[in-house]
Amino acid sequence: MIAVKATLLRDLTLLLRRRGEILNPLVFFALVITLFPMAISPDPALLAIIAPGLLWVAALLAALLSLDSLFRSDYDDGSLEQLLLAPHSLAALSLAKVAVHWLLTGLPLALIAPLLGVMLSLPTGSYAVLALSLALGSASLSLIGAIGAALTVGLARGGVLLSLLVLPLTIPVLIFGVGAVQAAIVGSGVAAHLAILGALLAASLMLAPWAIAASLRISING
Amino acid sequence: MSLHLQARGLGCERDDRWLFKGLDLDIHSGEVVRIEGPNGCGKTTLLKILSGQLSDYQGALFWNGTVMSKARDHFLANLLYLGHAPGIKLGLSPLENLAWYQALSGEKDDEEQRLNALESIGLAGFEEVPTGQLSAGQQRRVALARLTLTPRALWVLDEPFTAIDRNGIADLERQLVAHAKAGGCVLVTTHHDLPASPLLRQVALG
Amino acid sequence: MWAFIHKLGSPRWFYGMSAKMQPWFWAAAVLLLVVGSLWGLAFAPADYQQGNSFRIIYVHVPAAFLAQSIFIAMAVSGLVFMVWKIKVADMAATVMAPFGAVMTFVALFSGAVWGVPTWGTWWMWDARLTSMLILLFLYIGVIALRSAFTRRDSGSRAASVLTMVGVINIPIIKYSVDWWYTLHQTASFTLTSRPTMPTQMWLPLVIMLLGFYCFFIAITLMRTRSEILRREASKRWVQELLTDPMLSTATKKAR
Amino acid sequence: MAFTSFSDFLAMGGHAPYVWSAWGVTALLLLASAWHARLEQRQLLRVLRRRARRSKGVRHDA
Repeated sequence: MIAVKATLLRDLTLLLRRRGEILNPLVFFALVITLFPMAISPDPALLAIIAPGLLWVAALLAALLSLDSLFRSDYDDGSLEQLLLAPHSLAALSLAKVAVHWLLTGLPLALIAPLLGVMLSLPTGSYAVLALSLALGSASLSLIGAIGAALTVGLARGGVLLSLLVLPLTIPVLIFGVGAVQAAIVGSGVAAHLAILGALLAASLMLAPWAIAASLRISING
Repeated sequence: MSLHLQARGLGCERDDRWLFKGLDLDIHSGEVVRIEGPNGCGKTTLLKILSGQLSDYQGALFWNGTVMSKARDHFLANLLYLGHAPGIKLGLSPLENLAWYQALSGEKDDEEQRLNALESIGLAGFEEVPTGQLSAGQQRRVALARLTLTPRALWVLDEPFTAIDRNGIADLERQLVAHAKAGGCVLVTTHHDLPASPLLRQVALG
Repeated sequence: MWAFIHKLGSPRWFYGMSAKMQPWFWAAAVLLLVVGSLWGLAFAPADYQQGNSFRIIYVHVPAAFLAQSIFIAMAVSGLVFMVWKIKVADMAATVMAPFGAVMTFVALFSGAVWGVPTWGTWWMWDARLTSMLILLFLYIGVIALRSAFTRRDSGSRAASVLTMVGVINIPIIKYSVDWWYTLHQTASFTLTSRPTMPTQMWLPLVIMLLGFYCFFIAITLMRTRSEILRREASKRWVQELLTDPMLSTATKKAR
Repeated sequence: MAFTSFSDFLAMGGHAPYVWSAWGVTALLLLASAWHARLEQRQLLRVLRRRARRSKGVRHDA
């Protein structure tokens, strides 16, 4: 437990010292959202219809962008070997790393999403659900994405491959996340969607750490 | 406590090429075992297998007479591995790096010990400087401070002398021998010749 | 039981056994596919709603079934490989993946073509077609991951983990896509859901299904044999097989 | 028999392009897969046999 806490603290400290890396996904998120009205139409009525989907897809891509670096620096400087040789559960230790990724990527994305929602004229009443669904969903994304990051960490050009591996697996989260926001707009069935998002998160929490640990052991083999 | 790491018929095949085959190895308490051989003969791979990182090898490993897969927890609790890459975070200070290692090895959080370890390796005065600003040799020393920080019986060291100056090398050599004398065992690869000692044993690979 | 598993896992034993079984599966596949095709194309009655375009069902459904089954078979092979370190299982998984991707493509293509007379468009975000498209991406991911590793063994193990993660996800993806489709349903009916099918219609479908499965087994056996030779080329039994002309023809014919 | 004549069969009640293209692509890909598997096996055997003969020859010379 001490080791898990120390890993959590270490990664938080490291990332907080390099603020740029935390800001990049957020700026990317805002930038992508800015592109859509220019590419489609500035018409608020049209934007309001597609806003939930746009926000979710852009957030998904922003979270994915930062996944590649999740284990990369540990792999490069040899810390990953030490993590593997620690007399603790590797699943728990990698869960700590994923938690840091969510805290500094998924959660901030969820928090600024309502702001970008205003710019896309997202109907009122759905803002809280947007933030909540993104917070829940991005945690699952971090967990599933970490499997892909662990599988590709030993590869020289893992970035694009990582997206190819992870994006299909995130479709259920996307469907129910967008569904929750749309349900909030219509005004019905929000709880059911959030419950399913929670169930997906619980399932990922149970299974993903083992897959991440197994993948890291494979990647360290070179 | 007497320790015994045993390898029987160890072989490693990398994509249809045998790095080594049929290797028998015994490492006991009170020994410094140096693995030597030309570049690319599989020294690092052997150390990774012996430290339990790689699983795709032939043959069997025993720890104190028990098959490695059953003794893994006890083995890891006695192991200190230093790889090619030092495992040091450049964004953290030496003190913070050691704090993580202390927690990772399940030791009590003790700043006094960390300061002592850094001082003994010659890094007094650099405790709070970001490791990225230190020289390569100093960064390597941060990693080597773990030898004093965490008391572990079995040391597996891959090229520990890299980037270390002459004084540092002499100190480290003394430290290895002292560790073996105190009942620990050291497994080391290096291109640097270790001074003759009754405790030192050389194993040629390839 | 253990002896059997390890016997099955020995590449040499598998090489001999598959040589014996392979011709039967090829024969069965050809027979079933020819009978099923003739029956389905020429003798089965036309659908009262879709007319003759419904005959696409005889290639679309078997391909879709096979596409999903192959992914499950790959996951099972991956599990066997990871748990018991049986290399033949991984060799089989390696050769299954491209064929699975081809079957997924066949299901997608036939579904898209079927869509023209049925919905009047080449592509409809129908639940089945969407799931198939995602499955195709999963197949491509597994193939790409395996080939991205320079060490074959690491590639095998990484692909096994990814396949297992994928197979856990497939039902979830399928369920969520079905749910999403009912929410946004735009087409009046899905391609293959119909209340009752007369025997004359579904019997050829069963025959085609069996034929596709036999074809899959036959081609997997054949390509696994090649994969065994490729990976075990330096082993003594392969060398003996290759250099002894009597033995190599004998194994080819008699076994 | 669902059709009265062969040309009727080919026309597929006006759905000929769809039925025949779907079936055609399926048949083509199945045949291509089988052909590829066979070609792969033959080429591999040829290459491996040649290599085996060569290594045997070398051993005899030496």
